[in-house]
Amino acid sequence: MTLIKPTRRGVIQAGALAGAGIAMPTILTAESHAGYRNAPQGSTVTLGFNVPQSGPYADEGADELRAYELAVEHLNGGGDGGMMNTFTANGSKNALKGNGILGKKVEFVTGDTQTKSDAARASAKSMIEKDGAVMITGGSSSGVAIAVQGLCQEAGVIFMAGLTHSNDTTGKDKKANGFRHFFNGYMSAAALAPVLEKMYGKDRKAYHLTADYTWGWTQQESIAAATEAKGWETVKNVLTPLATTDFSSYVAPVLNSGADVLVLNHYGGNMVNSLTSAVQFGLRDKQVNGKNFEIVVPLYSRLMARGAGENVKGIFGSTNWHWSLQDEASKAFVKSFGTKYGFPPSQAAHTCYVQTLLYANAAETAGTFNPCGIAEALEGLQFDGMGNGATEYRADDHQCFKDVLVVKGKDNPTSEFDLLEVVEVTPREQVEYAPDHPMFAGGDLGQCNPGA
Amino acid sequence: MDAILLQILNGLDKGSAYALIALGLTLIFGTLGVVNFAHGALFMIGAFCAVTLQKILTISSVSIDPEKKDFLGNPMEVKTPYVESIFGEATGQLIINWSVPLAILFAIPVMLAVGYIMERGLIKHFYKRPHADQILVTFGLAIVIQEIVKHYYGANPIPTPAPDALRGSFDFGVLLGFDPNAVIYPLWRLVYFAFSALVIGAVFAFLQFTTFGMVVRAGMADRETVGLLGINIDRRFTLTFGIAAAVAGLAGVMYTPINSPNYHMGMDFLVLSFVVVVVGGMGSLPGAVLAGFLLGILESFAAMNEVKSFFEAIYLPSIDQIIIYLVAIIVLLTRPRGLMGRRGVMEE
Amino acid sequence: MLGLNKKDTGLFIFVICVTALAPFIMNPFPADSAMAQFNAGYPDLMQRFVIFGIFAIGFNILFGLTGYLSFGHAAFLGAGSYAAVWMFKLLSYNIVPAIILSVIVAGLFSVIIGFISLRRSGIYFSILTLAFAQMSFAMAYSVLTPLTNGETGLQVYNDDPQWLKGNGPDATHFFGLEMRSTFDLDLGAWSFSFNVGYYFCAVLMLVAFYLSMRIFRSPFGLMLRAIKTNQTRLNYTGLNSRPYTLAAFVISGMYAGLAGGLMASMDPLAGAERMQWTASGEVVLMTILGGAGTLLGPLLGAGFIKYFENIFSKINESVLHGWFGFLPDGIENGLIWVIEHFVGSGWHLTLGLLFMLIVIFLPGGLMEGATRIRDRFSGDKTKKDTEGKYAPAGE
Amino acid sequence: MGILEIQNVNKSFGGLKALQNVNLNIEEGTIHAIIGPNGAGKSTLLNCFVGKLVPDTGTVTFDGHSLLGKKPHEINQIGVSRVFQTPEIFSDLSVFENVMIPCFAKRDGAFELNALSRVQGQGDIRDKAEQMLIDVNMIDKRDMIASSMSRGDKRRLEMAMCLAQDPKLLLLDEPTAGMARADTNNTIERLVPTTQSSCWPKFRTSGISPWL
Repeated sequence: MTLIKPTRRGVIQAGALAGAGIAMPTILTAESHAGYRNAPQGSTVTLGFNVPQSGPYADEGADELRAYELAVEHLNGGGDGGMMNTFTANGSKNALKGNGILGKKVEFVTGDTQTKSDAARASAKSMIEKDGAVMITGGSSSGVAIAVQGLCQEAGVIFMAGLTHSNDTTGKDKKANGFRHFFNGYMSAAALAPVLEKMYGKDRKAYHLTADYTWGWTQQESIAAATEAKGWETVKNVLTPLATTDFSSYVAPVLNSGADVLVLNHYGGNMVNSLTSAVQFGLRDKQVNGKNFEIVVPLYSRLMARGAGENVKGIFGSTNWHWSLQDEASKAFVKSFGTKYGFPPSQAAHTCYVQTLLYANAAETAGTFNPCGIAEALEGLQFDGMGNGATEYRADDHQCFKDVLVVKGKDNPTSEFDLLEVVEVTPREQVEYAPDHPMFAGGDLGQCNPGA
Repeated sequence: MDAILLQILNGLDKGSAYALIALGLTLIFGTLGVVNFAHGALFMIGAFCAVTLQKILTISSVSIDPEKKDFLGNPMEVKTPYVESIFGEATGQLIINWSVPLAILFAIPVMLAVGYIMERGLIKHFYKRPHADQILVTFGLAIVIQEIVKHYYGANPIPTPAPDALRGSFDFGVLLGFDPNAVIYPLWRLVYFAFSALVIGAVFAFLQFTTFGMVVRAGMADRETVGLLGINIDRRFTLTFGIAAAVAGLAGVMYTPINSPNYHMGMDFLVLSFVVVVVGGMGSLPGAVLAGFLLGILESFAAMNEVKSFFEAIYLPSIDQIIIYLVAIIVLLTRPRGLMGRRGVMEE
Repeated sequence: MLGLNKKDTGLFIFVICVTALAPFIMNPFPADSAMAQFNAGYPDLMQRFVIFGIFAIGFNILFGLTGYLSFGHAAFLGAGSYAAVWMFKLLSYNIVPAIILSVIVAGLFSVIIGFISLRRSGIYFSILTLAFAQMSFAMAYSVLTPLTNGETGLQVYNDDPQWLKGNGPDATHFFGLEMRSTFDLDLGAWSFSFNVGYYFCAVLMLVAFYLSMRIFRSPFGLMLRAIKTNQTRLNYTGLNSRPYTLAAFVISGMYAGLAGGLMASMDPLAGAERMQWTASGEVVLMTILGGAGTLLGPLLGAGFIKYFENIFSKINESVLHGWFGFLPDGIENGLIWVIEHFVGSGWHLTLGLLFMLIVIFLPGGLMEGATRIRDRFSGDKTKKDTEGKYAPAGE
Repeated sequence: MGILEIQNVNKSFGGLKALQNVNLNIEEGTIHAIIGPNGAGKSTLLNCFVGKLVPDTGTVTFDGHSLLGKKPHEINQIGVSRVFQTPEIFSDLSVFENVMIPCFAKRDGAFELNALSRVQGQGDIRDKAEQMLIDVNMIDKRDMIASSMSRGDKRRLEMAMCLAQDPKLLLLDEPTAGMARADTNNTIERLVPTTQSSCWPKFRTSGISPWL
């Protein structure tokens, strides 16, 4: 944000005005001349954690917040260091020293997005304007992520997206100041389609139920394209209103539609309810076209899947990360998170933790908190040891490219956290796409904005 | 034809939830003249009665099983519900399995108590206050209840399945001479519909055939006159509030296997139930029931692909998004007081 | 002055002073102190105070005077916002055409909805307005995405035409004066922000407030109050109540449109949730909480709710530790455990409790509280003030 | 030709015939009373004049205008005012405001968007309302909230409101019921001069009213 630099005269006048009440005020201008917005003053740097604390995603938000607090603890040298010990950037060890970022102790402010773009922007603005946050991160839906990303671009701070799965976040709504570690609809579809083909065969007829808003559409478009490429036929795509709680009316006609697979392009509460309805209607016990009827949930959230209870058993989907992964990085993260909080982290927690470390590392390598410096350090960054294997932050659209997990609802869970099992780790090459892919076209990264 | 039958069943099912909530709401309007924005919260409390009972029944003794490992690699805790150790494993599991129907017994006293406390503690003081004040105070109460539930149970939905015996689906069509597999309907949803019909019937019978019911009906017609007759109307109104709360609560208990309950389910139903009550006509019990089923069925029809494409052809895409409100507008414009409303109730 | 009586002039001058000095009043605590968490004097929140103030003042003209409780006013706010953002997309970031169009669009929208809804009264009217607003919300979120950008919200993209932009600024501005420009003044430990956008909104809020005062004191306002107390009598006195209520509805709809346009002007994004019933409910709560039918009440109510939403939700555990760090550990943790439930993610709980407490103990809303305090101090409890204050929220 | 002509008016509610072939012809400047036991249809008849009810058949003509299907405010604007059986006043407003409203209705018609003029500045209206309050002996109560007055005062206030419009036809439904004796006399004194123009008070109950 450009600030009017107070002229000398303006300051004197204002001082005289206020001086009437307070004897000998010291007059300073708040903005240092660091050349970017909210340059940290003194010995601390403030990060803004903007997560849903009320509304349907409050639990996911709470888990994100736990991850952020853990990340801050690790950055400041506390705890066991978690993934700081495994994280490698551009082939060498990361630049994090455990003394904060650039020697400044990390502090944070939190806010409630309420999963509404207005509230999320208000909250982010207060972090930027009032608390001097130099980076905003978090969120649990694409609408919010895109809204806050736009705000951060205008305000001149970095946005490290939390859980956002829509193609648009790094597609038509991408911004130079915004970065996404989480995967997206296209990648889900690309990872899922081969597994579905392998499990259910080439000759399938799919019926889609799709949440009637932007994320749902991009998700459906991606998965339909990917499965059709494998020989599936999309029988029908039915849009369901966001406010639907009882999906029976949408599920009831499925069985007699000639389809033998139901794809639920829903997330969160919608997913829980539509899946529950589908199972209640006995779809999974039926045979159509001589094949077992199957249900697919392209985007899984373990936290939410718990709400569907036993209904998730045997159902395929994709996820960004899962705590049962056995690589060193994931194990280290699960250990420090689990020790601190008593349960394993969710994928939302993972992506938020990773984003924070990535930001900190970028600041260290760039030697500044200036968003343009950080963007430069993040663009094209090759890193590993963060639980997803070798990963790249692509410079063209600020999207991370990494392996994608295909998971299945576990048949015999051993604990309340053990709901999903990883059936395949789809390699990165398979989910990659060109920056100008039609599903992502139309956007413009623009120029990085340091805000001053 | 089978598709239509399926949607009628769906509609009746949704309608029963709407009707049960609206029934209590309109009872409170009619007898007490109170706009109760906390009524959705009562529905939610009912649902969480089922969750709570499930939790109580699964309170467990904890032992360590060194063979199994938890997610951190430590020996795993194995939990055995006390119910199983007391009644034996088979009986114990059966009891836990049937926790939702059992929760009805648990919910009735709880809901009556909640209703009693709410009415005596709060609502009572708002009889003579403007509706706007009533809205504000009950809305505040709804938020408070919601936040308390969120604090104890979290924000995510909690699965509360139906008993195994009632979990499957049922080939309803065969009974009516359709081909097998044409009209398959979940058993529990049929149970829900039957249960609602029973509760609605019980409420009407109660109001129709008991002296108490007569006084309540008289009170709905003319509160002041009944008061003058020397009947202790206040005590009866307290009980009325309790009944309304219990009906909403029961609707909530039985709803849990259909959709896993979460802390904001009450708010989700609140607006809808007001629309139902108003479409039915303020202060009319049959109106509330009629409107509940009507809107449920219309909502189900609007979700049908054929209907959606028909409306799309006449430039009304996504009719299922707006059907409830569209119907409400049409009904209110053609029938000034809803389907069966009485003149002068809540018209100022 | 300005056609106001002495008392109203006093009130108006008071409001002008408070608004002008808000950057000082809102930031009473030194920037680095523990209490700084309670400071509200940053541009975004101050803008929100006055914008929602405008919204509530307008709503009060309808609800406070006529007693018609609309549950769909957020639709006009949303329509105004969308109109404004479209002007940014098509013309330029100059906010003048945007605000003008947002008021016009909201006005037209409210003529249609008002004309239909006002055929009914009481709760039937409320449900009709609710139904229209919910339909608008549902459609803006889904079908109307080409027009509203759905879930993401309508925003300005680099490739938008912006025909009149030329070399103009890349941010919303008033003939070159950027809304986001802020002048920061540091006085010792204190820090105060003077934001162009805030003062722009504040001026419009004062105009809106002034107009609402004039309406309250006009024959038109008298008729509206007459509608609230006895519509039948008004009809038998030869007055047609319908055009009066419709005029009030449209005026309040235009206020909502102005608020929506300003919201977009301060932050050029319009989300569909702005039209949801909860948003309509919020303005109802603001008005009742502050004191429906009073001049100042809606402003107070708007400030109150927005303050809680933005300040209390941001107090987290580590902030609490900062506050109570000086206490012995046991007490500190106990205290934090209790308070934690009421702040941060528990801010809704505090809000709900306050709604209940205020409406139970102050039936006339915050304004009644203010009056009681004033009476206590002036020691004159019998003074009844019939000119400035009307009966509180009615049916 | 009378100012109010009623021809063959019938009105029934379900099976109950409330009015059957009513014919009436009221001349300008006369006073009439309608009497009858409870349920005789007096109020029904009155309601047919002010637009509250529409007769099933027949015609109601006032001053050359048919009143059938006209809205209450339109009928009032032609010159028909009515005092109700239970006082219908603006109970949340002050007495003075109560009387000002009909003065506005008389001056400005059924609707006038005078949103930015001031009530304070309406000299003619204020003078007229004040004079009316003096006439009915209520000037000392001008700033009271109407709901806080006695029933008799409310009735007088309502009458003042009707008279403030200089109606051509004044319908009174039990105008003096519930009033103190002195007030009754005051009311009568106030009413008598107005009957020089065309007023038509109506009394529903026999016995109480001193007019019969």
